[in-house]
Amino acid sequence: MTVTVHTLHDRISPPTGADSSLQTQEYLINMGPQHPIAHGSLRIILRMDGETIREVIPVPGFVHRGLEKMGENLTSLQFIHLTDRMDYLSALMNNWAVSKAVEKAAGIEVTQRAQYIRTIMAELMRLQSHALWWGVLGMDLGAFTAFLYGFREREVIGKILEETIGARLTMNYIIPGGVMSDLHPDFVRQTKEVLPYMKKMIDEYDVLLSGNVILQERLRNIGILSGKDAIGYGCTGPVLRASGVPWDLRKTEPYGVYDKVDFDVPVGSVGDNWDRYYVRMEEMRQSIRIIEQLIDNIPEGDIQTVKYGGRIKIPAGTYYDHLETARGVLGVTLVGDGTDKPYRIHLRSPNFNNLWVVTKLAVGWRIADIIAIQSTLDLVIPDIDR
Amino acid sequence: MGLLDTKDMKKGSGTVGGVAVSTVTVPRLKRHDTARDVGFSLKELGRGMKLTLGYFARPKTVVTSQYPENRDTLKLAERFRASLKLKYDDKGWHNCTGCGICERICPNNSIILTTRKGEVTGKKELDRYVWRMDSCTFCNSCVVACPFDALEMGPEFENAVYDRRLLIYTLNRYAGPAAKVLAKHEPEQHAAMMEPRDRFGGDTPLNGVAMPKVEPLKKANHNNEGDAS
Amino acid sequence: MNFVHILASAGGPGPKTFKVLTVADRALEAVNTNLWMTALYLLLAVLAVAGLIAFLGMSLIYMERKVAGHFQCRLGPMRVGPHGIFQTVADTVKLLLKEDIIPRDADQLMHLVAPFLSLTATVLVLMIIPYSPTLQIVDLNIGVLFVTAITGFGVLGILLGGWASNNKWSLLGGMRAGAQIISYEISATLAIMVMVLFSGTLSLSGIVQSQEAGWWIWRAPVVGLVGFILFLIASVAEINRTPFDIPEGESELTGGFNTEYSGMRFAFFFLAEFINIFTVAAITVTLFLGGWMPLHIGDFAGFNHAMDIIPPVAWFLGKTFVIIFIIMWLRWTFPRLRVDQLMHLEWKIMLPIGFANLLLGAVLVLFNFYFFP
Amino acid sequence: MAGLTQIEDIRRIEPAAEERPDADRPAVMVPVDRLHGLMQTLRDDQAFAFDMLLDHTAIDWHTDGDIEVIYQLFSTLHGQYVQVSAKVPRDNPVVPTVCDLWPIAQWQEREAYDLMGVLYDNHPDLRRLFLEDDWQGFPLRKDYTDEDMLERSK
Repeated sequence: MTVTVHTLHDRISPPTGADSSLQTQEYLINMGPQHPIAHGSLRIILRMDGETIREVIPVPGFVHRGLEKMGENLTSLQFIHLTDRMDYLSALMNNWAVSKAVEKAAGIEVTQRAQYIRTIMAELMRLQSHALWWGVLGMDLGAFTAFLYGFREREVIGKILEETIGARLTMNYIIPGGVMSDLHPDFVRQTKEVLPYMKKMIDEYDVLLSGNVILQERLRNIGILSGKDAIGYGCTGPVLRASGVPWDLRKTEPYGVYDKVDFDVPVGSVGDNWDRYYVRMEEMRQSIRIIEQLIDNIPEGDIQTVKYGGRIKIPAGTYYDHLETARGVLGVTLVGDGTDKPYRIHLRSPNFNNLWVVTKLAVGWRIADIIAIQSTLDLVIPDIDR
Repeated sequence: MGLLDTKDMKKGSGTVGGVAVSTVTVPRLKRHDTARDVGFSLKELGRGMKLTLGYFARPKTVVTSQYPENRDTLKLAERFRASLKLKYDDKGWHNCTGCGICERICPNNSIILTTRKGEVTGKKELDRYVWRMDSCTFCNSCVVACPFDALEMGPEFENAVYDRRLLIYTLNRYAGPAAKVLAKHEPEQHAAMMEPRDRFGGDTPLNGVAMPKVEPLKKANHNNEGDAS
Repeated sequence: MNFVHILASAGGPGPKTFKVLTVADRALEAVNTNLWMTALYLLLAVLAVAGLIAFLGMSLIYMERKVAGHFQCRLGPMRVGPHGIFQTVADTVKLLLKEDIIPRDADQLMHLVAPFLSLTATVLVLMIIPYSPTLQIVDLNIGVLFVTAITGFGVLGILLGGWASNNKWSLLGGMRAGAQIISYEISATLAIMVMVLFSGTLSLSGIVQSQEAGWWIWRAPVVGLVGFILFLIASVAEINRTPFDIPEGESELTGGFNTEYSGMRFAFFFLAEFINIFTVAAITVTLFLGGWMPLHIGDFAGFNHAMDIIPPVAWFLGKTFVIIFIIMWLRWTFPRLRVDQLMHLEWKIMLPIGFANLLLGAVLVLFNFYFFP
Repeated sequence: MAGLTQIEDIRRIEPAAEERPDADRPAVMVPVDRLHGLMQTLRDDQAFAFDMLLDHTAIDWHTDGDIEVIYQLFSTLHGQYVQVSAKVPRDNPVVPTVCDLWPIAQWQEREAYDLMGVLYDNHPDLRRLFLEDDWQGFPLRKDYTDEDMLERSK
């Protein structure tokens, strides 16, 4: 049995439709890897007919760093700091996902205090991530001011995280057995101050962009993704929920202390760009709600149950665990062989699985619409490539 | 209000995977085929313009910080991770015993420890604590892992240099035993136990290849006094 | 005096009467007496326009950056000179020193010519704008026609630049620009036509003088205001600025028609864009806001007298910069439209309104129905 | 309606399936020639209704000379998980594609091909995903070497 392997060159066959002079000719255009829409380095080859997209061929791999190979040669403790560099906007959730898988494999218990801290931090991170996403969406659609407003709010939350964690982007904070450092004495006060501010700012976002008829026309009824397709294409997170499937691991399989809080899962009804947009806006409000319920109830106790310098042995076996990052389900497949280094570690990154639906969504729309579609899919390129 | 009513959220519940989930359905936009809705849209455009003009008119809302000028008032978070330091007590002694846990836990071999046999104590003690900032990711693992609380991360972030070899630091000011051991010995023995080390001295390993000796930047900054920044 | 009356008489006749004397007139007078004077006048005119371009380029780019900065809670340029006022100078020097790259398969000549074409078209308009009664280079009796013709000409540079770059993004940008500018030209011209109807002249200076009794924006009942808004929107679209910047669209077309330009020739496109902002603002002011006419309100003699002290050129520049600020304000607030939505806006919304406005204007002129005689 | 994910239920429709040891969730291992049929049933049978392919990857058991492909399935109807795996020889790792069942498999399989060298039969567009088309070797295999690879000093 032989299996044919193609190359990109085969894939991009010569444009068709050139036989008659009266027919328009399809052409290929290279969007990226240096295109402003690829927030990172993602190459997308478009087969176009005038301004209309006929085919989308994403070519990722420009930021491929072989994280999984590195993971095989590092202990699980060491590997965690690499996960910051996947989806850098939800670095803490990435840390948490790997820690959670390791804890599950090695049977490590986590104290309540650590769980509270993890949950609050993760929600702050989600808030921060969505604030930036909102700004970037504005920039992609031409409203540059929104970009800087989004960054402004990201900075405010970043300051709080920085006080406790000591880093702004690559946090490496959540580790197997707990968290790396205890909360900063000012953390609770600052967080309480920032939550009403964020609420006010999200209302401002609604005034500046959501209420803007130009933006509404750019998003409404464009790139409609049905719930069935979203599931088939492996979409998770806000993309899936915008299509009406309320699958949120925070609800269905509560981890951390999500079972102790009351929040709603925002879902869309149509699955177009607008639903994806507004699901994230509403998620920000729900995140604030979650933090408000937790911030006063952080119990006292230890933050770490295993000695950091020690070896965490992963028993032989295959473990899969996942959680909800700002962009969807991050799954970790961990294959242990009894040593402290995983035999194989595989990361199911949410962006990798959310990307490919663009090959279906963008076809038939204009070149300006693929920008909007990509923005509402909220892709972070290093997470695709890993 | 306009075409979007942000309060128009339908609370409901959905089921996924056999679990009931309380949901909130995000608002859809109203169609704008009536003249009234066009008016609403224009009003919303006006509200957006009012918002940006509001920020324009209030210079207090500017968030830019003028970085090199505000150096004196710039206050970074005390936990900010920008440079690795050995902790020194008021006598100038560090806590490092040269056990090598930090070296082992470092994910990218940024810490290289050499130890020697102490002449006075006859036990293993720190010779050189080499920290390679050029490959460090500031993951904080070494600080957390250190069982003797000998390391800390500092917020001194202005470390840019023209030659990356200058980013290889020797962190210990002296080769010798930790503060605990020094305290057990008589003060007159200390001088014999401690051999000064400077920041850039000696050969430094770089991917297995010996580095040429790097001259210190300035004579005044020769040793580690105030040079950890 | 009720409110309508005040409004109607705003900008009423001042005590001064302005005598229009253009540079071209003076040069022509001097032909019979002293030919050197003619040459001097012409040289002065050229230098003045060149100086104006340089001044406008610098000041508008600086203004854009500062305005954008403060809209976005930033400071804008702060480094070069106090509050960064020499930032534009530094950037010009940088652009001059930059390597001038021509893509290998580009149409060399066209690639070279395009930015100059774009700039020339805008500069020509600067010539006929009445800055003040005595400060105008030439007062063409078909001034309005000239303006519409020349601004339509400007698209040629963009189209050529997009086509000659041999880059698909540039080509898309160029084609978009062509479609967009030709479409919006219609709305702009329709709005101008209303004002021509009201003032009864094609000369820009004549249009300004016809507003001695009141600015057309409120003196022409309703049609003036509608025409003003139509013209403003169409002009913003014509000069490719957000929310109509689809030919450039840096987040979708990576810069559109000027993707392949670098160095000074990019600067020419850039300069042309900013001079364009000034020219459309100046034309808007000339047509609707009384040009260099000071603001007068009814019978408030004291107020009117105080207004007269301010020189006409200051009035003109003040009004122009207010319009420029509005254009910038739009840019830093709104997202960009999609190309088909842009066409929809023009052909299905603005064009019918424009025609209706023109018809209404014609009826009003026919029955001599002004808010102020 | 509760879903069926007990190993016995899968054994009933696919007798060749064995329970995969050491897994933390219901896991079966099937011979590779029965893989596609089982996956088809798991997706289409409403008693299982595994409509989402959460993850797919491969593990290189180089000492055994095998490559194991692992599929993580999730049912949004029943909320059940199952892990299906199959072993193929390392020197000719041909696996039937499942991208006719779940569209996302097309790219997840391409990733597994790119990094592990698993060949997918009937895959419509099998080519490298991250690496260049002319890349030699498959980096995630345990015996992969590259002259630029750096080893940790210990």
